[in-house]
Amino acid sequence: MSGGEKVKVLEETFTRLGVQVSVLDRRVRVIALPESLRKVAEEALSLGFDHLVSIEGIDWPQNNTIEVVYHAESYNDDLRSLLLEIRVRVPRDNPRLESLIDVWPNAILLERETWEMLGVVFEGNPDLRHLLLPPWWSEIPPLRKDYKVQEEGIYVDLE
Amino acid sequence: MRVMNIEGIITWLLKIVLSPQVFAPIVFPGLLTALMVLLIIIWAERKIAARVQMRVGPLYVTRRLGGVLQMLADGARYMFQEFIIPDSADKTPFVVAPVMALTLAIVPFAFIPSAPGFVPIKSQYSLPAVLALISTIPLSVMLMGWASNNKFAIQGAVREAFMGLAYEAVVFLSALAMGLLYGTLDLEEAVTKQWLPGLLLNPIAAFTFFVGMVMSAGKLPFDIVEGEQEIVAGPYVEYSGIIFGIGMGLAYLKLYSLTLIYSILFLSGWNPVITPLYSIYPGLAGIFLFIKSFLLMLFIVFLRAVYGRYRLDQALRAGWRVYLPLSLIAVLLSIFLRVVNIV
Amino acid sequence: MSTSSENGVVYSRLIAKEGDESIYELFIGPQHPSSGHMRFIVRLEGDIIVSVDPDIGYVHRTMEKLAEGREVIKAIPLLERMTIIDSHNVTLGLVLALEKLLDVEAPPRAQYLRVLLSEINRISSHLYGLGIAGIMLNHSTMFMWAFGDREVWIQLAEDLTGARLTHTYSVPGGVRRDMPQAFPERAEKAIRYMERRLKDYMEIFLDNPQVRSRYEGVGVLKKSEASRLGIVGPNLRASGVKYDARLAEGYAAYPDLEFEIPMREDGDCLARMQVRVEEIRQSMSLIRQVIKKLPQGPIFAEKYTRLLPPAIRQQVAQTGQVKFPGIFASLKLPEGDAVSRVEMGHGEIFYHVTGAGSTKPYRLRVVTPSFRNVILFRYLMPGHRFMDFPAIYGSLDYFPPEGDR
Amino acid sequence: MSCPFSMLLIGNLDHTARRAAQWLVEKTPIRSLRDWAISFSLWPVHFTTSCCGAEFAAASAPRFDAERFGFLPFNSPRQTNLLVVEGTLTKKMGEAAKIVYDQMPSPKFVIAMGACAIDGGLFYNSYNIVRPKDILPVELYIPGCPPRPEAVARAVIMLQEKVRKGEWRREG
Repeated sequence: MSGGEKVKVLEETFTRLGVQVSVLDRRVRVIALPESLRKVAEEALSLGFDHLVSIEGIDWPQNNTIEVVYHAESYNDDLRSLLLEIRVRVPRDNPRLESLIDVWPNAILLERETWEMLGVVFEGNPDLRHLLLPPWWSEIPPLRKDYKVQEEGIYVDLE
Repeated sequence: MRVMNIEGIITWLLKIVLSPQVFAPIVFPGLLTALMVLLIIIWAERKIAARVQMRVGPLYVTRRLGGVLQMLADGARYMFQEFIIPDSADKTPFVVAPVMALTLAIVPFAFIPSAPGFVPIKSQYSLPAVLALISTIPLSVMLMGWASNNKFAIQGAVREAFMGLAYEAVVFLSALAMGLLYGTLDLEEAVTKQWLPGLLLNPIAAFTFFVGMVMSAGKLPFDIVEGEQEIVAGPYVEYSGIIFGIGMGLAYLKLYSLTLIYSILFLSGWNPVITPLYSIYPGLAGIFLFIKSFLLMLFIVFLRAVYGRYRLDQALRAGWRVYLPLSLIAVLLSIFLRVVNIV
Repeated sequence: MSTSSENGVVYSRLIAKEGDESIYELFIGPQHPSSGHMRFIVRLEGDIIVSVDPDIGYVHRTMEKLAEGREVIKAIPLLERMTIIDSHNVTLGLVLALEKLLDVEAPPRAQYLRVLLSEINRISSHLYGLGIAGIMLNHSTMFMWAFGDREVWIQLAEDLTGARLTHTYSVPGGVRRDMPQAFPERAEKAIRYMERRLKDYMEIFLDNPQVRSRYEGVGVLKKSEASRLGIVGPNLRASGVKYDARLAEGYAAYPDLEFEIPMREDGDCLARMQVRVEEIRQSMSLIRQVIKKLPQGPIFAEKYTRLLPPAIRQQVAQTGQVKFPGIFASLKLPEGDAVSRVEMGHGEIFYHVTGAGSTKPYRLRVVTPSFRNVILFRYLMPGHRFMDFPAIYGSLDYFPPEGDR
Repeated sequence: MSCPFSMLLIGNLDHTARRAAQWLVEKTPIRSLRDWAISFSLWPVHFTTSCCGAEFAAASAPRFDAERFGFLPFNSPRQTNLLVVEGTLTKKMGEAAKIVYDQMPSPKFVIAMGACAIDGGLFYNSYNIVRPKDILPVELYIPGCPPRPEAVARAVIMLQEKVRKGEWRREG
């Protein structure tokens, strides 16, 4: 099955799940809701995306949400050049998501990092503790936009 | 007592100094040459390893002599460095254990003959005595590991105990095989009995004794006791200053006394004795014994540039499954040779 | 508690309960000859490792947060410091993502030069890995030989780009330097020297019976577990999975160069080392092909050289050294995001750049191969002997600054 | 000193011995021997802090062989007298650096290698960075990002001269 048909098969399966699907250059983007996240993940696993590349949190203070982006990848030959992207939006003040450890085992460290950097709590993750930051870290999660870092004062932004 | 004039005192002193009881253990194959060998061998080890590894090794200490005094600089630095006794360590054994280990490594020189008739303590059982003394060194190393009360040191002490079991029996059996072959347990007689070097008479015993020697001195590929990559420095983790210098020199002193025994038992000791030198002063006649053991040490030290490190269980399995039966076969071989009274 | 999922992958086996005397806990700490700049909390039962908890973050230099606070072009030297021994492959991922966002295309000669420097860096990164694996077995000769021969490739990279390790060679739109005249002969000499040396490596290291007994059957990573855990790089290919980002993405000039992916089936430490040595040979043949097939032409995108004043444009064409137009200081990233995957020496690096119309990227996500390999320490080590720990650590070629970002 | 035996052995004997040793070591012949020995046996502890470690390893690799100056990276802090902070010092690693420095026996030196170790370098505005000069008494700074192995060799030679001239910090 060449890349093209594979993408169409992906598209149909996901649209059946009732989530918004769009295809960019070799990237299948799925906009899911926190409730349907597990279903989409299990579907992706059965399709062949058997491991996660990254869990990324993007902080959107304007519309008060944190967007958690999952990238899944597969090593078998037909899905190799494709990348599955699952985007979920969670409220910024109390970001809670379901942990996907039993679907994708290598999510255990990625979830710890996202929790540490953006404060997204993954229920069900056995040990949600600091991974990169020093254990005595007390301030707010650093990758949030309102955690200010000393700016480059050399010259004014050329906006 | 007649009045001692100056010459009498001097000649009396000279007689004492040059007597085998004092000269052998202190000067020739004993302490002074051991320290000199310590300096040269460690420098040679770093230079050989450097030459194999496409680099130069210690050089700028003494530019023209190729950095010979590097070990002197390291030793002097240890001398002047602060000696830390950690609070958690058990004070007295922490300090006494390395000193005890050093004495146990030096005491065997009291039994090692350096020329025919020139032996500090004349006894029929000098071979088992020397081996017994050398086999007590692991006990003091274990005490060092235990006294410094540090997790890595305790791991190192346990490894020393394990390794002790692996090579002790092998070294003893192959040495006693040679004793059986020569019909005597006295090192001096063993040399006189060797019309052919022991290596050719009983090669199996020579091989097992050699491997046991490498294991006991902790040289690569059996560098397991101070496995740097697993347990930082083994029993020597908490030691700093001159006591660590002693600990580091200990392995080389043990290797030196073992190579002396090896060359006596297997390489026919000091045999091509230089008769003119012997008539002047017997002590220095055994220069060939020193040369053979020095060359043997150079070879063992060269192994560092070739091998990595075996795992502890691989070393134990090799010790018990391969070298122990081999040394038993060596004993049988020497019994057979004894019956055929080849010696 | 010990929890395991149904398809046989046990992901957390913290068996030790408090007060359990039989468990001996060792801190292979940040200062330890075999742990590099990270810490392992190793629990031992006798000589058998019960569990390993990698405690990383000792070199966490907050790359993603700093990249958000700086202009885009400054993110390249910043992110290059993650893996300084394989720096071009790191920045190549970022540059490809930026090129997708700014929709600019590097000219063919620049594509080939990118492959050239990527392969030189891959060889020096593999030699670094071989050296570290050697010193982990206290085999100092392997360390010295690997690091000595690595200088050959660092010198080659220095002739090409002017810097030993931090080249910042690729920029959105092309590369900064053209290939000097005497480069092909020097590269050919280096390749012939390295082929001879690789035979010596096999004799003293990989075929040395002592090293073989330490490596064979140790740290076996099964094929299913490797792909389930998302392991990357030679560790993956040594377990029988034929995957390489260069084939999957087909970036730079790789589609029209022939190279095969070395692979092993048994997935133990020896297989990983053999795959690395094989990949050095592949990279050398790639360098030969690039030098043979290097097309003529500009090395910087037309879209930006147009903005240069004609005098400087003439000078760039002659000297082969690119001058940046003024716009580079404030490249505006359009709305939208871009993704890129590049095959580094240690494995596949993943970039996800989100632009929001300002000169600074809104969010720059990078997942490095070592970060994806960290999970291996949790699975591979339990069950082995304590003295296998450095052997497995050395064979995984883990580089902490890259893992911590 | 709990048990009486060690009181006998060490007791006030220790105090007088320490003062005598201090006086003796300060006399010129012994002092110059000590400074010569320390300068030619600078053993850095195996403590790679961050990416400058690659250039530090290249400094003791065959091409820029630092062992010519007696510069032998050793593994335990107890037996070494030089701590080279290679590159960025994060907060977590800063704690470890402080502990390792305290474990080293007294005549000890610190070299800060790389721009990040001097004043944060490329990561000056990161929230996870500590300047080595705030937590360790630094003797020498090596500029460069990463400094070339020749710069590391030059730093070793400068430290050797400094030690031989006796200008290094006198403490302990």
